[in-house]
Amino acid sequence: MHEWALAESVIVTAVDEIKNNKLKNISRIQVKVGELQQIDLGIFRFALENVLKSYALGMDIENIIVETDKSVLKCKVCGTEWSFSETLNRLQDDETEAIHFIPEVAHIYMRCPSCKSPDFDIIKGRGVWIDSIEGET
Amino acid sequence: MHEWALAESVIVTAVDEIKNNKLKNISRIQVKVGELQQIDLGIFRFALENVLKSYALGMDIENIIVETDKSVLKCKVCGTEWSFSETLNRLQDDETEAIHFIPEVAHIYMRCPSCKSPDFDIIKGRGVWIDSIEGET
Amino acid sequence: MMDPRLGIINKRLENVKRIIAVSGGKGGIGKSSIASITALCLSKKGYKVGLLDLDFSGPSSHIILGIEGVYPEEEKGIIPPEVYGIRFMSIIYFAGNNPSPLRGNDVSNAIVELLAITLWGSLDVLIMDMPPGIGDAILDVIRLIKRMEFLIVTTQSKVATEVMKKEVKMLKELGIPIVGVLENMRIRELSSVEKEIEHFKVPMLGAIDFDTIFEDTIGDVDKILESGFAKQLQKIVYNQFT
Amino acid sequence: MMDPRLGIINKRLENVKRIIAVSGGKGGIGKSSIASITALCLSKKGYKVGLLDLDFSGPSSHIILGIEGVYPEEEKGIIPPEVYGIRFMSIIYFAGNNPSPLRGNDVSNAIVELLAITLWGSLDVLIMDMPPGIGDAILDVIRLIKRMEFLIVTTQSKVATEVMKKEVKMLKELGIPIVGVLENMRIRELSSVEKEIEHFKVPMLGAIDFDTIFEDTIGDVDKILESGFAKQLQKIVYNQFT
Ligand SMILES: Nc1ncnc2c1ncn2[C@@H]1O[C@H](COP(=O)(O)OP(=O)(O)O)[C@@H](O)[C@H]1O
Ligand SMILES: Nc1ncnc2c1ncn2[C@@H]1O[C@H](COP(=O)(O)OP(=O)(O)O)[C@@H](O)[C@H]1O
Ligand SMILES: [Mg+2]
Ligand SMILES: [Mg+2]
Ligand SMILES: [Mg+2]
Ligand SMILES: [Mg+2]
Ligand code: NI
Ligand code: NI
Ligand SMILES: [Zn+2]
Ligand SMILES: [Zn+2]
Repeated sequence: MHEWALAESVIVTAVDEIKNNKLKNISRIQVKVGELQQIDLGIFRFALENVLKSYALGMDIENIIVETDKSVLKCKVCGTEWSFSETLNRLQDDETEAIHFIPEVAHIYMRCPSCKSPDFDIIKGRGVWIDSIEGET
Repeated sequence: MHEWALAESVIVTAVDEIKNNKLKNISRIQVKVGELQQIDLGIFRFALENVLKSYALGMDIENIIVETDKSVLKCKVCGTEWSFSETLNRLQDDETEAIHFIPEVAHIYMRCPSCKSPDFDIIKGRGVWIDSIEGET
Repeated sequence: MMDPRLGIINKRLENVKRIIAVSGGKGGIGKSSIASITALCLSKKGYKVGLLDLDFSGPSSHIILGIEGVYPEEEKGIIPPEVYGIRFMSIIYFAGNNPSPLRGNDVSNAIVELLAITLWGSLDVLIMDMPPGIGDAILDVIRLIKRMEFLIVTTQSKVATEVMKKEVKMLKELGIPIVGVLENMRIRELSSVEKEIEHFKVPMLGAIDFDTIFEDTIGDVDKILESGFAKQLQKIVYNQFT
Repeated sequence: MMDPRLGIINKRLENVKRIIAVSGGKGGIGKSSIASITALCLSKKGYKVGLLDLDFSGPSSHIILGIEGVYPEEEKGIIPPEVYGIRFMSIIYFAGNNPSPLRGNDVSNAIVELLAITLWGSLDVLIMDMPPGIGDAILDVIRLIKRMEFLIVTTQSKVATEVMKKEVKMLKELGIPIVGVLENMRIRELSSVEKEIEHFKVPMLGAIDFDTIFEDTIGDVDKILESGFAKQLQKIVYNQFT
């Protein structure tokens, strides 16, 4: 349910966009949801819808496009690339739960599948990002 | 003259490429030299040529392409982008000299031209990078 | 690409009256002891206090206060558990007792995430226990949090003083408010700290003596409050908050 | 895109017999004191020694050894100046006494640059004075330098011990050689450090007492060598190097 906090951040960013760019409205928001954070898309959409109302953004929920983004992790030691879903089955429930809150703790619970290093970059698919916001002036 | 050390690193990387990929030879190396580090291109080329010989790489210096890369610095506080050359005239000689050795000390001597923050990313044009190495198998 | 978390951080902190980072550049000067026991003293006095441990490599506030077995609640965000009246947030809820090999970029991302999802509610003061150094953590709280204030800790040691002066110099240049400088672990009466910071025009908050029994009180709040350390700190803190 | 510097680092160190990082996770436990005075003791004994200060936020080795007014020579790389027989390299040559607000990624890049351009020549041992934490600096020396060894410093303090154990756990997991654990600032005979690290099967190198006059010797090599600190450290160091 902390998906709510992230949904709220998306809407607040849209509200700020209107203010900062003197827009009439926001017509479309493209949101990327990274695989690593394991966002519950149902809850996230539900939250987006409700927060949207409470901020009176006058925007249809249908115009918020939410897409999931596969993760790419890349080892800084040996260069191997892999994705969260490939190694998910090696994780305990409380470990995936911790990654759900703070994706960076992946460095605590995950290792490079080739060389076992915890020193990898999260190249892609970390958490919630806004790909684009479109509005009318 | 510490350009020599950087030139050597380029040639050693090429030698490693041959070994790691079992190449017959290296036909072409594209090197990018970032504006921030203020590499002396004359010395750098001279060093490349000499190091090339001493490593008996059997490669013509003409096939090492060296291009300079304009720098892009971007403020993490206000988002302003600028380049090293734009603000160069505000620096003392010993400051540019220090940046020549360790480009990161730019954060000590340079500030965002808009908000004066030292908290900026060096997006592009930092130091010596290899853009591509081509070889024959 | 936009990071939606950045825009919500100051909203999350809008009902927090003061936000004070306990910092000092150097490690091992007593930042965590001072941050956590300041929170404790203020809570005892009836203030609504939050404590955020931002030292992900060496989280210490929970060790000092003996906090164990609590966990945040997940609601429309995460709600820090209240311990001794302190709303306490730390990476340990997610990292446990494991080593956290995080690079600066990960530290930065994790700090942004924590600030974006933690629901502090209304607080009189939020104390942040900072890691050593002037790296990602300090640069991020400066860039992300309006109304950020710094309480600077140092010891008499030449090494600590030099590092502290660099941090003060940076904060002054950036116009960030400094509550003052607190000298810790004083062994000698004659201290050079006050003289060293004179030209910065930053208030000297006082000094805490080196307390040979302090270490034995760690982890036990009742014992801590009886220590010379806590008694001296309490005086300094109450001076600032009344 | 390839970083040509990565491939040359081990070549730059090929004539260095041992490379030892003085680390410990926690700040203020005496890493810099131990690193710099270990270098001093070994140099006095006739070993060829290098000292590399990798704590860019709070460089301290030069303060402890009183190194001032020297600068590296630029040749086919940079050659560290020799002070007290120690080849000494530090960010201070380039940063001066200014605050260094570097994020982790910058720290990482600067470390790679220093390692790629510094010509150490032949050395019996290169000592690295590490920053606190298990962030960019430690992850980089581990990934970049073959033959890296760690000397782990801690104090009896609960806070320091907990952080130290995390670092040891990580190094053991990665199979990085640990020279041993050195307890510093011992106040009580009865110490729990040895017991705390028992199950890691890491050698206990010894203990250095809390030395109330050590601070006054800082910056003056002759005085340092007369201190109780240096005498105890010297014994431990010579044990390791003969
Ligand atoms: N005034 C004091 N007297 C004695 N010991 C102290 C004092 N202040 C802190 N300490 C001890 O110093 C060590 C470092 O303190 P800590 O608060 O963890 O510092 P930091 O957060 O700056 O790294 C701990 O072992 C702590 O018990
Ligand atoms: N054995 C000791 N006795 C007394 N003071 C010490 C001892 N070892 C270190 N110190 C002091 O502790 C402080 C921190 O030491 P330092 O070497 O800078 O630690 P670090 O590099 O781990 O941060 C310095 O003021 C130093 O003088
Ligand atoms: Mg990473
Ligand atoms: Mg940067
Ligand atoms: Mg601390
Ligand atoms: Mg140090
Ligand atoms: Ni959730
Ligand atoms: Ni040069
Ligand atoms: Zn790997
Ligand atoms: Zn700016």
